[in-house]
Amino acid sequence: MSEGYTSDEMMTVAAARALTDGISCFVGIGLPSAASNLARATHAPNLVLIYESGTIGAKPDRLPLSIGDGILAETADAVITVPEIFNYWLQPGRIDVGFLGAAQIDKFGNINTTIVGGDYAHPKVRLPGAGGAPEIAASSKEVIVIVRQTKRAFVERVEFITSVGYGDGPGTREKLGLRGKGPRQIITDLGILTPDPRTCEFTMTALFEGVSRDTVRERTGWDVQFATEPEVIAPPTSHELAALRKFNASEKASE
Amino acid sequence: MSEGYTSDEMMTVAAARALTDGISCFVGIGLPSAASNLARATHAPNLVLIYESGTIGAKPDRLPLSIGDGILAETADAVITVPEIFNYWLQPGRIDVGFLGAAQIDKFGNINTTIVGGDYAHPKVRLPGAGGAPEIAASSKEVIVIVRQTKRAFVERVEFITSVGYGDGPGTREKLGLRGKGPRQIITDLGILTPDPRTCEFTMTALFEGVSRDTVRERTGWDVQFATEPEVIAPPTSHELAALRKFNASEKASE
Amino acid sequence: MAEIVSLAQAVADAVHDGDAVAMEGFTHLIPFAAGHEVIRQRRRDLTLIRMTPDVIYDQLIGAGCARKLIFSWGGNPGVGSLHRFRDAVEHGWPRPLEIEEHSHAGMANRYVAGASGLPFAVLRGYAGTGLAEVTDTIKPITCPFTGETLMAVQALNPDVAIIHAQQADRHGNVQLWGLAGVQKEAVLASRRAIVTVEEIVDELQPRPTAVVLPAWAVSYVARVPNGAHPSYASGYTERDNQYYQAWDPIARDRQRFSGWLEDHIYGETAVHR
Amino acid sequence: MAEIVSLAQAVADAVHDGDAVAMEGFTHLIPFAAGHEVIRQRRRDLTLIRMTPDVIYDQLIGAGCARKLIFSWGGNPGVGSLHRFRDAVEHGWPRPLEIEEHSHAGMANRYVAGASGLPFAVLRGYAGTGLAEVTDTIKPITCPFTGETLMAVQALNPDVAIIHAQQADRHGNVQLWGLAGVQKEAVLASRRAIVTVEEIVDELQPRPTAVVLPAWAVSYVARVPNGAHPSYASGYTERDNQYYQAWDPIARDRQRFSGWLEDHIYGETAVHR
Repeated sequence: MSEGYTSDEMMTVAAARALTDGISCFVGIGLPSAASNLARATHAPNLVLIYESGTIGAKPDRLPLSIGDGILAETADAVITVPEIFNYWLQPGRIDVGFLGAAQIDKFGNINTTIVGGDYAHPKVRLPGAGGAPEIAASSKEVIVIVRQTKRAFVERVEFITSVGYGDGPGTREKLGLRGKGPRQIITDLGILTPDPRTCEFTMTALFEGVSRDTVRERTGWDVQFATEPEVIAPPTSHELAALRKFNASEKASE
Repeated sequence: MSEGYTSDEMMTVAAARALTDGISCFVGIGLPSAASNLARATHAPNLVLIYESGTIGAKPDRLPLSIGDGILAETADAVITVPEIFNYWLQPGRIDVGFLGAAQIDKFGNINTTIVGGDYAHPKVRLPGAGGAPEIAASSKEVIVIVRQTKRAFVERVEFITSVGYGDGPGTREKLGLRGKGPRQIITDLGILTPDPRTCEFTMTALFEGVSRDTVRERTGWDVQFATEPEVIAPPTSHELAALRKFNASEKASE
Repeated sequence: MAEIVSLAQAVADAVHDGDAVAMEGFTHLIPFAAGHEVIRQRRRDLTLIRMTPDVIYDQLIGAGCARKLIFSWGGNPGVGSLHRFRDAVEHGWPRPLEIEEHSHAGMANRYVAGASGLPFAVLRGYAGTGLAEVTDTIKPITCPFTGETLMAVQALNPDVAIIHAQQADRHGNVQLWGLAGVQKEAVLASRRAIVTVEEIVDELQPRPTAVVLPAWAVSYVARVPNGAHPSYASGYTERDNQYYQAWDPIARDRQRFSGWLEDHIYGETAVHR
Repeated sequence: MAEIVSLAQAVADAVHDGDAVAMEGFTHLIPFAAGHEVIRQRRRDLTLIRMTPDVIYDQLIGAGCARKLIFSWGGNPGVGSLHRFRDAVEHGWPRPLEIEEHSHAGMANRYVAGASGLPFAVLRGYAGTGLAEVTDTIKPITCPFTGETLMAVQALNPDVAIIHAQQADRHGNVQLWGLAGVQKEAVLASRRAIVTVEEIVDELQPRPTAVVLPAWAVSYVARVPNGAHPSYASGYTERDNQYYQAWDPIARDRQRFSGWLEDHIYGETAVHR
């Protein structure tokens, strides 16, 4: 990484850039919230943020501390119940982008946030579970995943499918009747993976400045493929960095 | 009828008296609304009025002109949507009394508000239809029907079952899986009919003052039976009459 | 994203011959002005959908706009019959009217299913009634856990929903309050939505009992003050009860009704909005 | 009809060993004080139900109150794992914990079905996930109109729901506002309901976004100011973010956790409300 910004900052900026102005974005907890709020503060002022806690069109001027931060309800266009968020807004396919994190993700973009090691009844590590992710992954028109790239997180096949990406590969989503198109990008702290249009396998199609293929291989649990000429992502602009750091400072201040 | 009040007034007063204080009452359109508001103005100040337009605990100080009169929302404990009224409040059996009118009713308390004459596709007279009645009749803990007694309205079998009373007789409600107990009283301008506990057939168990059995027979389309000693209903008290007339005057004034 | 346009343009753009059209408003906020505009633009072969096809649909049916009616209660509230509706069903005038009939609970749940992107909804309803026999969009369904039989109703997904609300802001976000009926569900179930409003304001102030529809869930917003008349808009207008009573003799008579159409809808002196 | 009582009495009367208990509050209005009272009264063999079993259920599970957990997301929001929950699932301490696991959409719909008096709800969900395989209360269901396969989830009907709200009036009518989560559905789905409130007022003033529960739908109301702490009650209190962070090291260690229980729940210096 070059000087002046961290790889986490680069990841968040890249994720923010992936959001087009004016679209509706269902924001999962964690990194997605930081990235989508950064997008709204920079190039996408009309991005419609939807949180599963029941807010449509939240416009926080600081980073929400949780998906239930009071600032979301106070600034939202509409505040509704949790059943309504899922039934009336997510399920019918009204959401343009579902924005998810992951504990474990595989080469077909399937996400595991349930267990690691052992079996379901006797897990070695019990993760938090599904939350809203399975239906966000199923019903959003498309999905963007943001997750730090490590060998433990990027696995050949997830141990438990909490949220479906492309399942076993081509045709799985159609067979399951999932109406959204599935994950379009996995944005990491090394670059961006996108699904191969033929195999649905996630391929490294963009790298952040200074990231080598060897680093990517070391931090990926499958035999990751690269685009012939991976795009090199421009570093954060000073405007992006300033906006992101302002958010992070406000987060620290209110802790 | 004796002097000083009309048979319609007697009917409304008798219907009001059938409502116990503190219960919840799902109020259909027309006569039920007049009777339940009279009850609230007299002996049942804590009667909870529920209208299908979405008001729980409406406390109008005049007779609402329709089930959507603004005064219902303005005075209600809670204002909710129409789907919620039916799904969260009526369907689970939270309502003590469903209060219905009828165009045609038969000896088993089944109600027709759909068609008269001809067949369904080619009716002689097309009535308004079901509204909320089928589910009020099915899911209220019990039902009270208020309807003027005429040969055309009181028929052996209704031509179309819009709302189920006791169907074909004993056991029908259980077979259909209806969870409410069904109609407990039919209150008319002549007196009160209640279901025979053995046959479920509605029997004249109370008469208003001055009403003869012959009049009842002339105005009933089936071979109506009488209780051995029909109760004679006390005429409206001056308090009841005054309250009812005040309502009716306010209705006229706002027309 | 909502476009703010005239009512005439909204109807011209969004309502086409043959469309399934849901005008909702349960006793309150009934979109009468929009209904009149649909008559004025002489739409034909519509499938009209509405829980309570009261005077507004009597007018549309009498004017010959409708091929089919999907409904649960068709009367003039507090007055009596809908004579144009009856004339169409009983005598096929001005044209035969196919009907698809439900209960309120069934209709409400059909909109809920439509708004939820589901093909059907489940309820405790219709068991033992004639409706279950005459209506194809009602079918039994078995609970996979208890084995109990319940009833399924098919989702409603109209081509266009038309509602009236108190306010929109300049972006087209809509707020309505008071008795909210089934309007949110009707809008979310439909491919397109027209909202007429009493007023366009700079900023919506959150209100008790308010239903908010974000601009991106609405196609067209048109400012039509008193657009619910003779129904009402809580906080803006009062219900015109005399209109409902005066409608009865007009609707009883084909000739008088045709005269009413000429005078109040088509004619040069009619109020265009 | 709601009785206005102390929290201790409400829990003593309404929550019994072996009950299925739903404490709801989605990120806001979490009924922590009531949860602590359940621990203090040493209830056992509870089936705990909650979409987001965060710190409050970590405490109940660690204290040994629960036999089973029905949930959709079990984490300390913004901080990390629930260590007492993990210890129970991974090592059976202080006792084994049976789990029944869903997604948020599934849990929300299970409450909706319960509140609606239906044995199940239908959603587009779970297809292709491991949850559909490991959880018995998820089954496929076929649309009787289109033949499409969807998913059914079994209704939730807890013995008792416990929620926190901003206000009740002296009759026991309850009003809460801001993020309303799934509390109305949880209360209506349950046989009994306890509501703790910030304040008891003479008259409820209607508020934007308010959910109102009439007194006759509630069993017990108890005044417990700051009863959502470390969560918050919009308009009354702020979220105590440090508490959530400080919970992590306490919960990581059985000994420290036992000390916390003694000091903050059982002990004589603990705050009883």
